[in-house]
Amino acid sequence: MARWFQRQMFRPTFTVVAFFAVIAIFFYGSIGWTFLMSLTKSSLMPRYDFVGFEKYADLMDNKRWIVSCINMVVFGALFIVGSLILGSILAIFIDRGIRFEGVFRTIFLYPLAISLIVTGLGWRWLLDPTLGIQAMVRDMGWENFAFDWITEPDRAIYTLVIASVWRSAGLVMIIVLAGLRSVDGDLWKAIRMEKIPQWRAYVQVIFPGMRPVFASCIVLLMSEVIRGYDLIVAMTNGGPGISTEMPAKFAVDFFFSRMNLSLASAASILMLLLSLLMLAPYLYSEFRRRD
Amino acid sequence: MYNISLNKIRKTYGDLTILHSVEMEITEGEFVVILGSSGCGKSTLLNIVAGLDTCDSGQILIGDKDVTDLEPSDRDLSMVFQSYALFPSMTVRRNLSFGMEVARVPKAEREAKVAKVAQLLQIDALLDRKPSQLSGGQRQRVAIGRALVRSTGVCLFDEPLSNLDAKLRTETRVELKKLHNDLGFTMLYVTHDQVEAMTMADRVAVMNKGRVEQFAPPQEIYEKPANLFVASFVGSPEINQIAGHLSGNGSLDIGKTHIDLSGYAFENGTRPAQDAILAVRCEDIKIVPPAAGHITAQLDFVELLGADALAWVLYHGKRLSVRMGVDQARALESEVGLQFDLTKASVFCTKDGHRL
Amino acid sequence: MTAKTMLLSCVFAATATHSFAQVADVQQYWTSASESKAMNVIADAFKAKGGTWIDSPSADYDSTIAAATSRIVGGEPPSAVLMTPNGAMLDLAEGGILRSLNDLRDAEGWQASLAPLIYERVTVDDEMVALPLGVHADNWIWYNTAIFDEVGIEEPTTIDELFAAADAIQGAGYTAFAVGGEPWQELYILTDMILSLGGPAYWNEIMVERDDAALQDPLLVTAFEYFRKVSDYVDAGSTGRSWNQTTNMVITQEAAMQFMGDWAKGEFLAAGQTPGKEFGCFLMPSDKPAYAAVTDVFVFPEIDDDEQIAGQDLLARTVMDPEIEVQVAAVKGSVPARTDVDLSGLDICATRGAQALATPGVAVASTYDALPGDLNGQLIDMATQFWTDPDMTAEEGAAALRDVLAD
Amino acid sequence: MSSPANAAAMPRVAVVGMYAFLIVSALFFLAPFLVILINSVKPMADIRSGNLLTLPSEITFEPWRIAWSSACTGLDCSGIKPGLWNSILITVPAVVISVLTGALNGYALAQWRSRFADWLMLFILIGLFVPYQAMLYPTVKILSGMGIFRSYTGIIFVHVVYGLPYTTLLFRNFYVGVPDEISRAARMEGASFLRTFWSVILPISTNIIVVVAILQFTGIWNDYLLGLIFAGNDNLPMTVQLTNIVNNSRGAAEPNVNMAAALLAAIPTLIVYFVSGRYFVRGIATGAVKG
Repeated sequence: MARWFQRQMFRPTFTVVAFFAVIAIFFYGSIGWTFLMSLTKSSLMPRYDFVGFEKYADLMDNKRWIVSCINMVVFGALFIVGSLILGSILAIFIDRGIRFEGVFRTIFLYPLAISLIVTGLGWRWLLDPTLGIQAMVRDMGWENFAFDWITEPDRAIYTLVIASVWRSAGLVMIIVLAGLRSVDGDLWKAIRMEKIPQWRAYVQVIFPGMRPVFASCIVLLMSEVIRGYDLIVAMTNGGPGISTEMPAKFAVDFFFSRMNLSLASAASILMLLLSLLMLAPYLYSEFRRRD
Repeated sequence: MYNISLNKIRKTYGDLTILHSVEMEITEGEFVVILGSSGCGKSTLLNIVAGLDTCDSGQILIGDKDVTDLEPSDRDLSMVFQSYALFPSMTVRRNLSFGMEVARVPKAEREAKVAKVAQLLQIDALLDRKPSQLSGGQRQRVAIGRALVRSTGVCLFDEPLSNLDAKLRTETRVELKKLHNDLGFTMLYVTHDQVEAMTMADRVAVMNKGRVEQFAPPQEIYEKPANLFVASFVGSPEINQIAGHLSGNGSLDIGKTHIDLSGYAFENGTRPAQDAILAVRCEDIKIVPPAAGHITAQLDFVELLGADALAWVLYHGKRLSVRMGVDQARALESEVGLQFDLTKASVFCTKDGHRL
Repeated sequence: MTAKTMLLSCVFAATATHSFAQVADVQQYWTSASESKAMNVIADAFKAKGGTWIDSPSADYDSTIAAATSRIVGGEPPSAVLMTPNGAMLDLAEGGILRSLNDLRDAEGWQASLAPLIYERVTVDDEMVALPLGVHADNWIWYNTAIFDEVGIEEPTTIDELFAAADAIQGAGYTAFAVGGEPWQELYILTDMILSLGGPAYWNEIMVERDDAALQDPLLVTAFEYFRKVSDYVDAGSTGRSWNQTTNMVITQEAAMQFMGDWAKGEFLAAGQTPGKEFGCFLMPSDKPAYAAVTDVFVFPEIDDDEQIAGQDLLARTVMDPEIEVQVAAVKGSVPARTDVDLSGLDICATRGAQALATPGVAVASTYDALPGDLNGQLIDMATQFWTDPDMTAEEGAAALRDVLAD
Repeated sequence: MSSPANAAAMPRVAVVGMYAFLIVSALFFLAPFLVILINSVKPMADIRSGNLLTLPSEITFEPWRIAWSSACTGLDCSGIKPGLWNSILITVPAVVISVLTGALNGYALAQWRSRFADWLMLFILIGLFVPYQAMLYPTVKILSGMGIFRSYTGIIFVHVVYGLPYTTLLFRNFYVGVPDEISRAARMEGASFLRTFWSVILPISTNIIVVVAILQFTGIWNDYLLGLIFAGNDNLPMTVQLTNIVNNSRGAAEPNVNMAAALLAAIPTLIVYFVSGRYFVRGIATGAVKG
């Protein structure tokens, strides 16, 4: 026994077990409790009067929830693709040894530093047709210029995409930049010898070799999509109508201001399942790679 | 006492067996090289000896003490890694003394030992540098120094020279051997490079697929390989192989050609009729006029190597190599006879490759 | 000091001789300048009476509820929580989490001095569980007097006059109705129409009793038609605009009118305007006038710390002090919940409100106060859906409303 | 980075195009910041007149003064000043502990050889997707059971635990790239797992530590809800005051003060970005993203 203990001093097992316990208790304890709550009809305070899966059925009948989920998929796809593209392009340019690299890098990164409550307001003003860009352009003489997406139920979600890409592209840029800088120099020499056009080199040679880098980006961005809340509240608060509602906002609203703990819990559980579903391709490739 | 004995070491990962019951007896002060290609299990075996990996069954004795369940640091051994594994954040001095620091050796003693080893390896001037400020060769020395500083008596090496360029490798090889002679440590050295094995080892263990194929002094490994694997693994160019049927009258039949093997010393003196392979090193073949030798072959091409030359000939579609003087190689005809020195040749069973 | 308050002070002095310090940890969200001033009126009086006030402010109702319920769950409840007498309060009361104030009520005679509607709102199963700090109404219309004068119109007294006025204003080149883009603002417009058409009695049938027959009334379809009609007068920047930016349009003479609760008054005051002068106010015009009350209350969670219980007692008496009620109302722009107080210090809008609240049968609970659970939220969802989807007919709107409210 | 391998001579047009794109992107990234900055130095009269994108008629630092020391945040009207020290007191230790635990856990996971290792990674990865609002009540329960609900210890603990999946993943991905031989060498020298971590591994993790520290600093500094609920009255962070200023729903709004308050609150994070942006890039470049 003493020897076993002594040997464990040299192994990570104790540490792994300790952290596992913390994560199990806090995260999975919470998931378990949330699941329990989703089976009750708790309103504001937790109550333990179980009604089975009634709340899940309610959720499926709730138009706002359905819209939220659809929005999340649309938003998520555009946001992830947009952030990856813009972030990659910026990374490519910065990687070319441009002047003022530090200045540009800082500009592209700072959105991460400022509270979303306020940057959301800044964006809302910019996009407000009577106050922001549209008004400014019209004042300059283009009377017919229109940029009023934020006021249109069908397009408001794109404004969220714009602001979210604005916030996350810098992070993608940094991560991709890091990937680019670890590309083997000989590969570039070979590309130049073969006279492959630069854009094709990136699209067909360099980026495919950086798959794990992009996978990391996608996972990080996905967790933003699933948990995205602050920016929506600050920019559109779900509107116009319910056209920019998202599941996380749905859950938070129903936890507190709507006093529907059970429904919010059901929503949280479904969000988790949804995120597992979104993660599945990544996990699949990850597990397969290891085997 | 620092002899090492490995008893029936077995290791599996899932369905994959890495080591099949490996046995080895290493006497004190011996320099043993474990030779094998990647994936043969040699590094796993070394890690098991070091205590960095566990075995599923078996027993490791160091100096007659059972260390199978002991931590590496309790096994009285030290190790040099392939990538050197110097602690990047520490100076050379601290790299050397860290182990003693952990073991709470008094400071004065630590310094004395570090100084001694540094002098031995001529790295005194580097003591206050960080590993990133050292060249590859210097790092190598520091890594060896770290292993020596605790002066245990058993030293393990995991391909320590593979990251050096050819010139440095040759130099370090010589130094290591000298160090071994001076210190008299027991050394267990893993490599895939047969030159290192041949030049440094007292004994070489050739490993293949988790088994020790042969454990013998290097010259014996080269001259009397225990099986076809060892024969073809050791030596460059690869040993020439001629497949045929061993008939009861002691000749190897290749179609209509019969090679008389009476000059060959069979193991146990017996030679049952069976399919067999005659293996001959390139330097044990003499060029003779066509039809005058054991076989006749077509010249394919000639490689001039400076000191000598290799002639590549085709025999029944197979390429054989013959070593000879440069002048002789230049004068070769397109058809040549080959005469084998059968006293130095080997004959293996085609079925399982064992030496006949 | 009146004789009565002197007497009360003696009572307080007596309580103060208890060995307990009186501590109140108050979870509240009055953080803007005027709100803060109002809360300070209460806090100063509380401290003057020997209490120790621990302030636990947060930004809005949601985070206050989140913090308060977390604290209750965690076994460290605040002594008092600022909220409204809505479903959340009902839920807390039914959970046995709120202290009953019946002892204080009976000792102080609070039932008689409160407006009946308000007393009804703060009482659950005959237990008084909350105390009102002040009353707002959400069916006010605020207007720019300069525009009214320029166009030559008076405060409308019927719903048709309202739209006639709006047409005249549009004709003069102003935005008639300033509407913001927050969904709850949209719901207010709808409920204004329902209140105007149906009056208090009908309101209570559909919102409080949620009577099926009343919900079938074609009146609702008309209300939705009017609701839709308002959108014809709205400017392009409406979406997402906060209510106070919207109020700003009236202040700056960009728009003539805004449907908004009386907290909007604070914006006009902050811009240096005076009620009755640069801006005016009237309750949603109707032949059956109504006052849709939104009440601010303190609830007092059950607590077992003697100092905090004493603090709750003291805070309760402070809040219900008539003078404090008037002062809070004056600072915050609300109306006192007590009907037995001196209204002479209030401005013209507050006076109108106080009169409406005191008139029997006029005051009703707004949707926010009246509806249990998240029904108010569902109404907001429904209203904003209708508002932003021009293809939805008034009949469909009425049906959607019925779906939310019908049991 | 002086001369990247891919720095093939670009046609002049392409160079101009590249800089044009970078400058346009920089404007896109700066726009909301400029809106916030400009409006933070405008008098209310300018803002009431609806010109949010125009330059101020006069520059006034009054909003900054109000935001710093006299805006109402509850009973008190002393701006965001009182919370600054609390924010520092919470953020600094929380970041330090968070980095240490994340590193230890990440290292343990990278070292842990077991067929459950991948499943454990998945287990932790899912933690990234749990909406933290759903964890509030269970966390409250656990912390109150531990006797640290609404306390200084409590808020730091919550930040560390909630950040654990994120920090663990970043560190683990970094440590997977650190040659295993270093750990083995330390073990040969007799160093225990913790000793190896502390003396050998941690000192070579500077870059990834900078990355994680910056991300955690930003997250913890900008946190509002956790601070409100778990910090207790004496330790409320600055964001509570900021949000109380920005988000009061029914008071008279003063956007210029809001903007100034937001910028004031963002100064520490901005400083952190400016100072360590260089390391940030390097840190990510050395492997935070592998895997």
